[in-house]
Amino acid sequence: MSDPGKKKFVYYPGCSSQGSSKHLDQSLRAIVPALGLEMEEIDDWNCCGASVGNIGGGRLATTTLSGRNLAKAEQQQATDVITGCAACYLNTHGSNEKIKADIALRRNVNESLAVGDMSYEANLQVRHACEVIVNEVGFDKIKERVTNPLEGLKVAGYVGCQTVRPFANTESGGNYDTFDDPEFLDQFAEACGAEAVEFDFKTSCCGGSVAVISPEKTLHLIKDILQAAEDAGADVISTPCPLCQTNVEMYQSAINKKFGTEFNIPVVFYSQLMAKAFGLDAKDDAGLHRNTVRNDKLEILVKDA
Amino acid sequence: MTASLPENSHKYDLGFARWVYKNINGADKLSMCMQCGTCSGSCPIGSDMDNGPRKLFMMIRAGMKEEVFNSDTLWNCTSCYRCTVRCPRGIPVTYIVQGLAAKATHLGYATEQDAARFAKSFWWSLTHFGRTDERLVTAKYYFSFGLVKGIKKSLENLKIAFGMVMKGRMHLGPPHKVSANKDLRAILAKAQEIEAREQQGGAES
Amino acid sequence: MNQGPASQTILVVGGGIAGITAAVEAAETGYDVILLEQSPALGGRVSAFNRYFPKLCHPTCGLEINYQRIRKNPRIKVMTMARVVSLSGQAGNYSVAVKTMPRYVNEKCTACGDCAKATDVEVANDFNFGMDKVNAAYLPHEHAFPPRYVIAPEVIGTDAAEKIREACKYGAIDLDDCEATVDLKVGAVIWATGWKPYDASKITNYSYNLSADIINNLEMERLAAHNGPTGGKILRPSNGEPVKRVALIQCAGSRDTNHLPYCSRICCLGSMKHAVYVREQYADATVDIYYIDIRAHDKLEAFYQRVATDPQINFIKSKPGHIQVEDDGTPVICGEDTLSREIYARSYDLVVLALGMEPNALSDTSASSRDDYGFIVPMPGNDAGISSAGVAGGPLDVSMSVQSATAAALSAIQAVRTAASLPAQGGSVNE
Amino acid sequence: MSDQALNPGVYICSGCGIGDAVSVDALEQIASSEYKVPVCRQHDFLCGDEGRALIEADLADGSINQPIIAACSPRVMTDNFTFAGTPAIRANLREQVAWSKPAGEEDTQMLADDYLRMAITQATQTLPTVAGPEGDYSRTVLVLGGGSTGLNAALEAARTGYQVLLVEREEKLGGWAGKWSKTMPYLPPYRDPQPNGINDLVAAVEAEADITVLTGTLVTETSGGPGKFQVALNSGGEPRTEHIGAIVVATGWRPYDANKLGHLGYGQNTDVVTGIELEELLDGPLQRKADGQPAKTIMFVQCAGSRDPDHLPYCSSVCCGVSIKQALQIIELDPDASVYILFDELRTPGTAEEFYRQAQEAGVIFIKGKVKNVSADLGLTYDDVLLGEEVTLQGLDMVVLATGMVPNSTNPEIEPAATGAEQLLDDINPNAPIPLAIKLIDEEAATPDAAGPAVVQIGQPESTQQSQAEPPALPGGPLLNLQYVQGPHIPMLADGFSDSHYICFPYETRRTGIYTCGPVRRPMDMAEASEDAAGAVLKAIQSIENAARGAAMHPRVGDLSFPKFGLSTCTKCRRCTIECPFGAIEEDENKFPILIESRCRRCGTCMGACPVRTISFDNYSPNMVLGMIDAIEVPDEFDEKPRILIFACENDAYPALDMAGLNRRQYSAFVRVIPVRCLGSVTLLWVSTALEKGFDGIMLMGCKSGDDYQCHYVKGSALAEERLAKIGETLKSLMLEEERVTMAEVSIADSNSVPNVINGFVETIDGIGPNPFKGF
Repeated sequence: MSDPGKKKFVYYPGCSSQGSSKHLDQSLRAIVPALGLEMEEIDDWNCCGASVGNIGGGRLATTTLSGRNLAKAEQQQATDVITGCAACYLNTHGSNEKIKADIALRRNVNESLAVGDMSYEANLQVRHACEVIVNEVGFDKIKERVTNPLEGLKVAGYVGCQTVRPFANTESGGNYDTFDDPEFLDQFAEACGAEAVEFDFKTSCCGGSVAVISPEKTLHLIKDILQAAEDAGADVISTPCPLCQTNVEMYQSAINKKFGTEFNIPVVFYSQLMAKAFGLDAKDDAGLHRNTVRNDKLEILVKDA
Repeated sequence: MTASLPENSHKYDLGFARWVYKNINGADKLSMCMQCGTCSGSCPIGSDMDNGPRKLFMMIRAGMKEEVFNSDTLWNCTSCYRCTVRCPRGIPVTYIVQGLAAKATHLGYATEQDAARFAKSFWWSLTHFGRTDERLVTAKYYFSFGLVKGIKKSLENLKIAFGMVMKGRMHLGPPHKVSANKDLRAILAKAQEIEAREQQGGAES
Repeated sequence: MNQGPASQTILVVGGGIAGITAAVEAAETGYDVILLEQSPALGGRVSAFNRYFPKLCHPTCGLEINYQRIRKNPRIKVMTMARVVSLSGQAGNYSVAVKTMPRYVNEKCTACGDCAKATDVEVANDFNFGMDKVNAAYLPHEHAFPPRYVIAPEVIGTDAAEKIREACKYGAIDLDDCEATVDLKVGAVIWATGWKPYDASKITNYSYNLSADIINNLEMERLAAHNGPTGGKILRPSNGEPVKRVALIQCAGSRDTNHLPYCSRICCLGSMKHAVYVREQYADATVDIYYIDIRAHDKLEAFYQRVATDPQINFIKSKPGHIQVEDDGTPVICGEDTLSREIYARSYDLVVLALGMEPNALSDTSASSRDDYGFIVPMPGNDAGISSAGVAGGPLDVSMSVQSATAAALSAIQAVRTAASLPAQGGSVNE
Repeated sequence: MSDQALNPGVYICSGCGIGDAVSVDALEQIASSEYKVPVCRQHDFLCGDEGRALIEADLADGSINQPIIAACSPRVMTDNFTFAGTPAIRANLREQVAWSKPAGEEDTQMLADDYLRMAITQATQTLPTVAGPEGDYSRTVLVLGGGSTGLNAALEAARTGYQVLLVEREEKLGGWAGKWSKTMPYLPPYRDPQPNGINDLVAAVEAEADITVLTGTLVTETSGGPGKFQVALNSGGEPRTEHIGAIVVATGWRPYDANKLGHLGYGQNTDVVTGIELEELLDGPLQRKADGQPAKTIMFVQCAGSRDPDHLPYCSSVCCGVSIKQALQIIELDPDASVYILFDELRTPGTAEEFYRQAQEAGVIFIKGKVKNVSADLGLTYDDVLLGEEVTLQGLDMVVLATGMVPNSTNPEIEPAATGAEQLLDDINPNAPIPLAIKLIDEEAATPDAAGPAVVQIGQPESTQQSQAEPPALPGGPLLNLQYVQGPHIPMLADGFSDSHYICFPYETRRTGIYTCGPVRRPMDMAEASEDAAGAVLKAIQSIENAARGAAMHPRVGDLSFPKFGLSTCTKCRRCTIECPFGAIEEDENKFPILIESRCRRCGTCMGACPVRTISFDNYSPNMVLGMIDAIEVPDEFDEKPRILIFACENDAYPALDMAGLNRRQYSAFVRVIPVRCLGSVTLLWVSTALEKGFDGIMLMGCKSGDDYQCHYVKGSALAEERLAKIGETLKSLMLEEERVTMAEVSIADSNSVPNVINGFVETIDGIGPNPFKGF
């Protein structure tokens, strides 16, 4: 494990940080320093293009979106770009690796950036917050930091797709876990003193952007995830992914309507749980007041300190 | 920005396949497909797809251009990347499917596809503000179906939207902007220009 | 020509079917052989197979013949629980350091079994891949050669060990037995180090670790074998019930750039054999074989053609995406049938992963050139005294391994003859 | 020591529970008083140093010369109980008495007593074996076939220090490879076609002093045996005879006749070519044969003739790799050519998978489907199974048929021989059906005529008959024209490939000293064939060395005994000649059998075949076994102690019985087991004598017979079955029930079930009641 002191982490919050996933942004900004890592935000960052940017604007334009953010980060003397959003990671990391590997692409990106007097030298690492926490911090450090263990809380660790696929098990992705059966999220929960329940749907898909565009096609996917969590006796579902968090949380009522179920399982970010376990403020740091689906277990979390 | 497509004279005329290999991100690996079915079998909504990636790839080899670009498989990808990480031949299936969807849009296929509409609204927000305003993107997407449908759709999701607003997770007021917004738009325009230029060249060669 | 007189002894490393064959063929041609095996008994992988394709005959049958050949041939010296730690020199003059592991039972053992009666301490049964247990003092299996007991290291130092020692009337128990290193001088070396199954837990989407009813092809051999954990009855490991629906998944690891890029050659035929095992025991069972291409090369096609006529054995051209495990442990195979375009999710009583073959690692001093996968390959200019036999040189079936072992014996003989500059055999002999 | 009088000594071990199960003193009594054996000793650890020292001392001071060990099974401790190179006679009191019968019971003691009696009798009937090789043994290896396989064989033999005679029917060495340039890669990175190196190989052979090359030469006659083959040759019209030690046959293959593939357009359009024909077109960018225009779109059709019951039932194995190689060569010469490979199952086993990937990277399009036909204008119609539609491809410039391999197990260029052609037709059939689970009657409801349990079989007997009716190998002239009573051909299997016990012992054939390799044995590529050549050469050399020592080849390696014929009583019935699995017995001018010793594998099938027990080995003979049978005490019927005699194959059934004992599985103490070299060596005389002596039942235990035979002497158990079928009459004439004599298929893996087989038979016999001949 290399010394974080040598690294300068620049933070890319992504668009959802200003909307649906404020609580991810909030909690990350709280726990990352608490875990002993410095990070500063990329100045005037732009959207990464998400999963449909390619369709909307084409491949080079989408790559260039990341190119611009990376160029900015380079200007801030970053060594590593860190992001908590799966889609942002996917695009920014993916683009970064392609720009590194493909000279022609790099030339084109820089030709485009030149219009804004920018260029990217392609010497940054783009890393997912979870990978950084696993590889740079480690589970023991998390345990050490816990002052308010989340005893008795049963957590279903729902990793989702893009946090681990296609990069988690690759060299450039930091080789920090497997594609189908990742354990880091459960280990996070355990480190926080909670109980990680046996949950086989860790990496099954919530429907991603298709869930936003045509929910009717994907509600059953989310239903299966909720069902598995309920069967496992989970109090809350924990996830690292903004879109997963929104989809699994927001569609519960629609699912209950369509399938006659009665799901009411809060979906929180792992970082919210960590913030709480680190004894930070439930509202200002953990942002636990922002979760729409609530049960008493969640309320207990919010209250006790 | 449409790269000219080769016309294929007969089944398995490789003109189209070679065009795809060249013009779709990751498709240079497509020739490695051995039709094992792992991709389609791993897809979370594979049963909703008319062809699924595996058969789509065979159709590309067979030069079935129209069928490929009109296939709903392009629009049902949830980007879960299971196919990509499991492909025994290392083919970036997700990228190729998305690339094909992008091409289909630019080539004027599938204008009625929900995902195409959404992508359009998304890109609109992006090029206007440099960031995605979930509220505006969704609204624009809904209304792309026409006023009536739009209102209907937004009402369907009013409950969700309201919940978000209450929890301060839907931004109200003027959208967040990239300050160097103009530059960004110019940069993107340039990028699209370059891409168009290269594909024209690509198609000729 | 080089230091010391050339040795005409041939060292065969690995006592599986390839090593055994190389050893007996060389010895029966008139050369001295040392046969090295790292486990307590010869026979290697095939001794744990129930039967061979395509004849469905028992490996022990051929092994019995080979063991008799070894018993009767004074030219062959067998060393078990031994492996090569270093090798140096050149054809005619290799010095090989061999490390021997303690068996705690010496050559006085008569296999009478009194030691096993002395304790009820049990350990995992390696021969059955841990699917059952054996007494801490055990004979590796009923056909073990040499037929000599082993004491599990786990009990050494416990009073169980003492009881075992006291129980032996023949002074065959040696609890002070320990690791030792022997130096051998040999003229040629044949690597017959064989293979291991690919690690199923690396194929996370096939959930090998998540259900007792998902087993691998080697475990299936034990399950079907009369001296296996179930006495030869193919039963669900989870609940001991008979099986009705069985799935055999090909290319579990093989032909996959995420795992083993090459084809392991034997799995298709092995699985067809497994299908026959099931159908021989269950008139009403159905077997689904999931495959990419059925690779029944050369004459073995006939076996495929025969198996394919069984209406209850289905060949499904599909590499499954993943296996879901239901709460009761039932495996559900999910994938696409590439011929019908059906997206299926089918539950089974038993799923067998046809794991590919991975070459066993060699000590770096093996003085052999290996390809990216670890198979020993005859690169031009290789040391003439070193050769490989069987799967150490590539994924082969038994017949081909025997073929390559016989060829390896010849090249070893050539090497020692050349090194010792023996005269050409005359055109004729008068005796 | 052969002239020395037999001087046995009995050594009884009381260890391993034997002493607890039976009275060793009683046994000693039998030896000393009943049989008057002068030296008789007991020990509680006979296989230990001290125990063996006893025996060695007695041998040393000459007080004995034939030790009889009454202890464990002859299968174990063989080395401990081998003295002066000769394994001692053994009585199996451990595995088959102490470990499988209740201790201290009368029946157990009687069993042990009988086994000791049998062993002593066996000893008195055993003569020391002496090697009997006489005359001039050749060490020259004849290699037949000058293609890549044969060239490698010749070189390997020469490099091992043996003289080689390489015979090729064509004027030029090199075979198919000589006409071509490249081969599939067999070295890392397994990616690109490699030069096949055939010219260097030919040069190396021609430069080798120990190799004599005869091209344009045919073998006209072969007689003799290993070390003493007499091979007559016709070398360009001029006859010559050679003295040969062993023969390696590498006659290779020929392409399947494409004229039989009319439906694939062959012969209708000049641009439908075979893969063979394509090889000659690959020296430049591919051109259409019709008009010389560049061929831009080329379709390879796999399995053209192979894997097709109407043509070749087997997979020719190399075609996928060869088509990939040719596709890559075409693309290398013309990068924008469109090359397709239409396959049913793509077979690139092992590291050849890399070669497949290489072709995909190069842009070769692989299409899974079954071809229907190719029209005269090159319209190719097939089922595109992955698109799920029938496709007709137009605009092809060339269609390449990947035709299969036909083994040259005969020489199609010469006249079929008068005799022996039947070997091409009705030999062992690898396509025979596999028996499956026994279906219960109610499950058979579907089929009305279901009467009782029926063994279900899979595999198509009909199509099997077809492939038998017209075997893939066209009957031609014999390769070696063997002057064997059993015919001129090297035995071959029904699929046309030469005989080989093709799993454990691929080089075992029914013609000792003659080893086939390369595609005549099994479809294989050049790399595999060159390795196969080395293997065959090793066996050839082995047979030369063993012949010179007068020792047997596999599986009774080193056995110096051989069958001797008492011609005075021989009736010239020819059974031994016909039934010998190895064709080792010929006839002299008076039609008396003569043994070609170095062909003999010592199985004793001749002994079992002989109706007048005139054939015997020094250490295995009808009289020896009759003596052993006679030594067994048969109580009279009032004792209610039936006696059952079992003849058990020493390689499968006998080990299974030992392992049953090892697992302490109990079975009836009424049985007496005599291990036999092979059921083929069991003469009916033993059976009838035993019946006359009052044995109540007799069982033959041997391995599986038939097409998936497991007999190491090929047809031992099949022969025993045949002979046993004949005994029905004898039994009737003796007024005995047929059930008293039976045969059981017991494999070496039956250690769990063999006790039930035995106990079941004992019950049957109980049911029938005692043999009336008792006490006569």
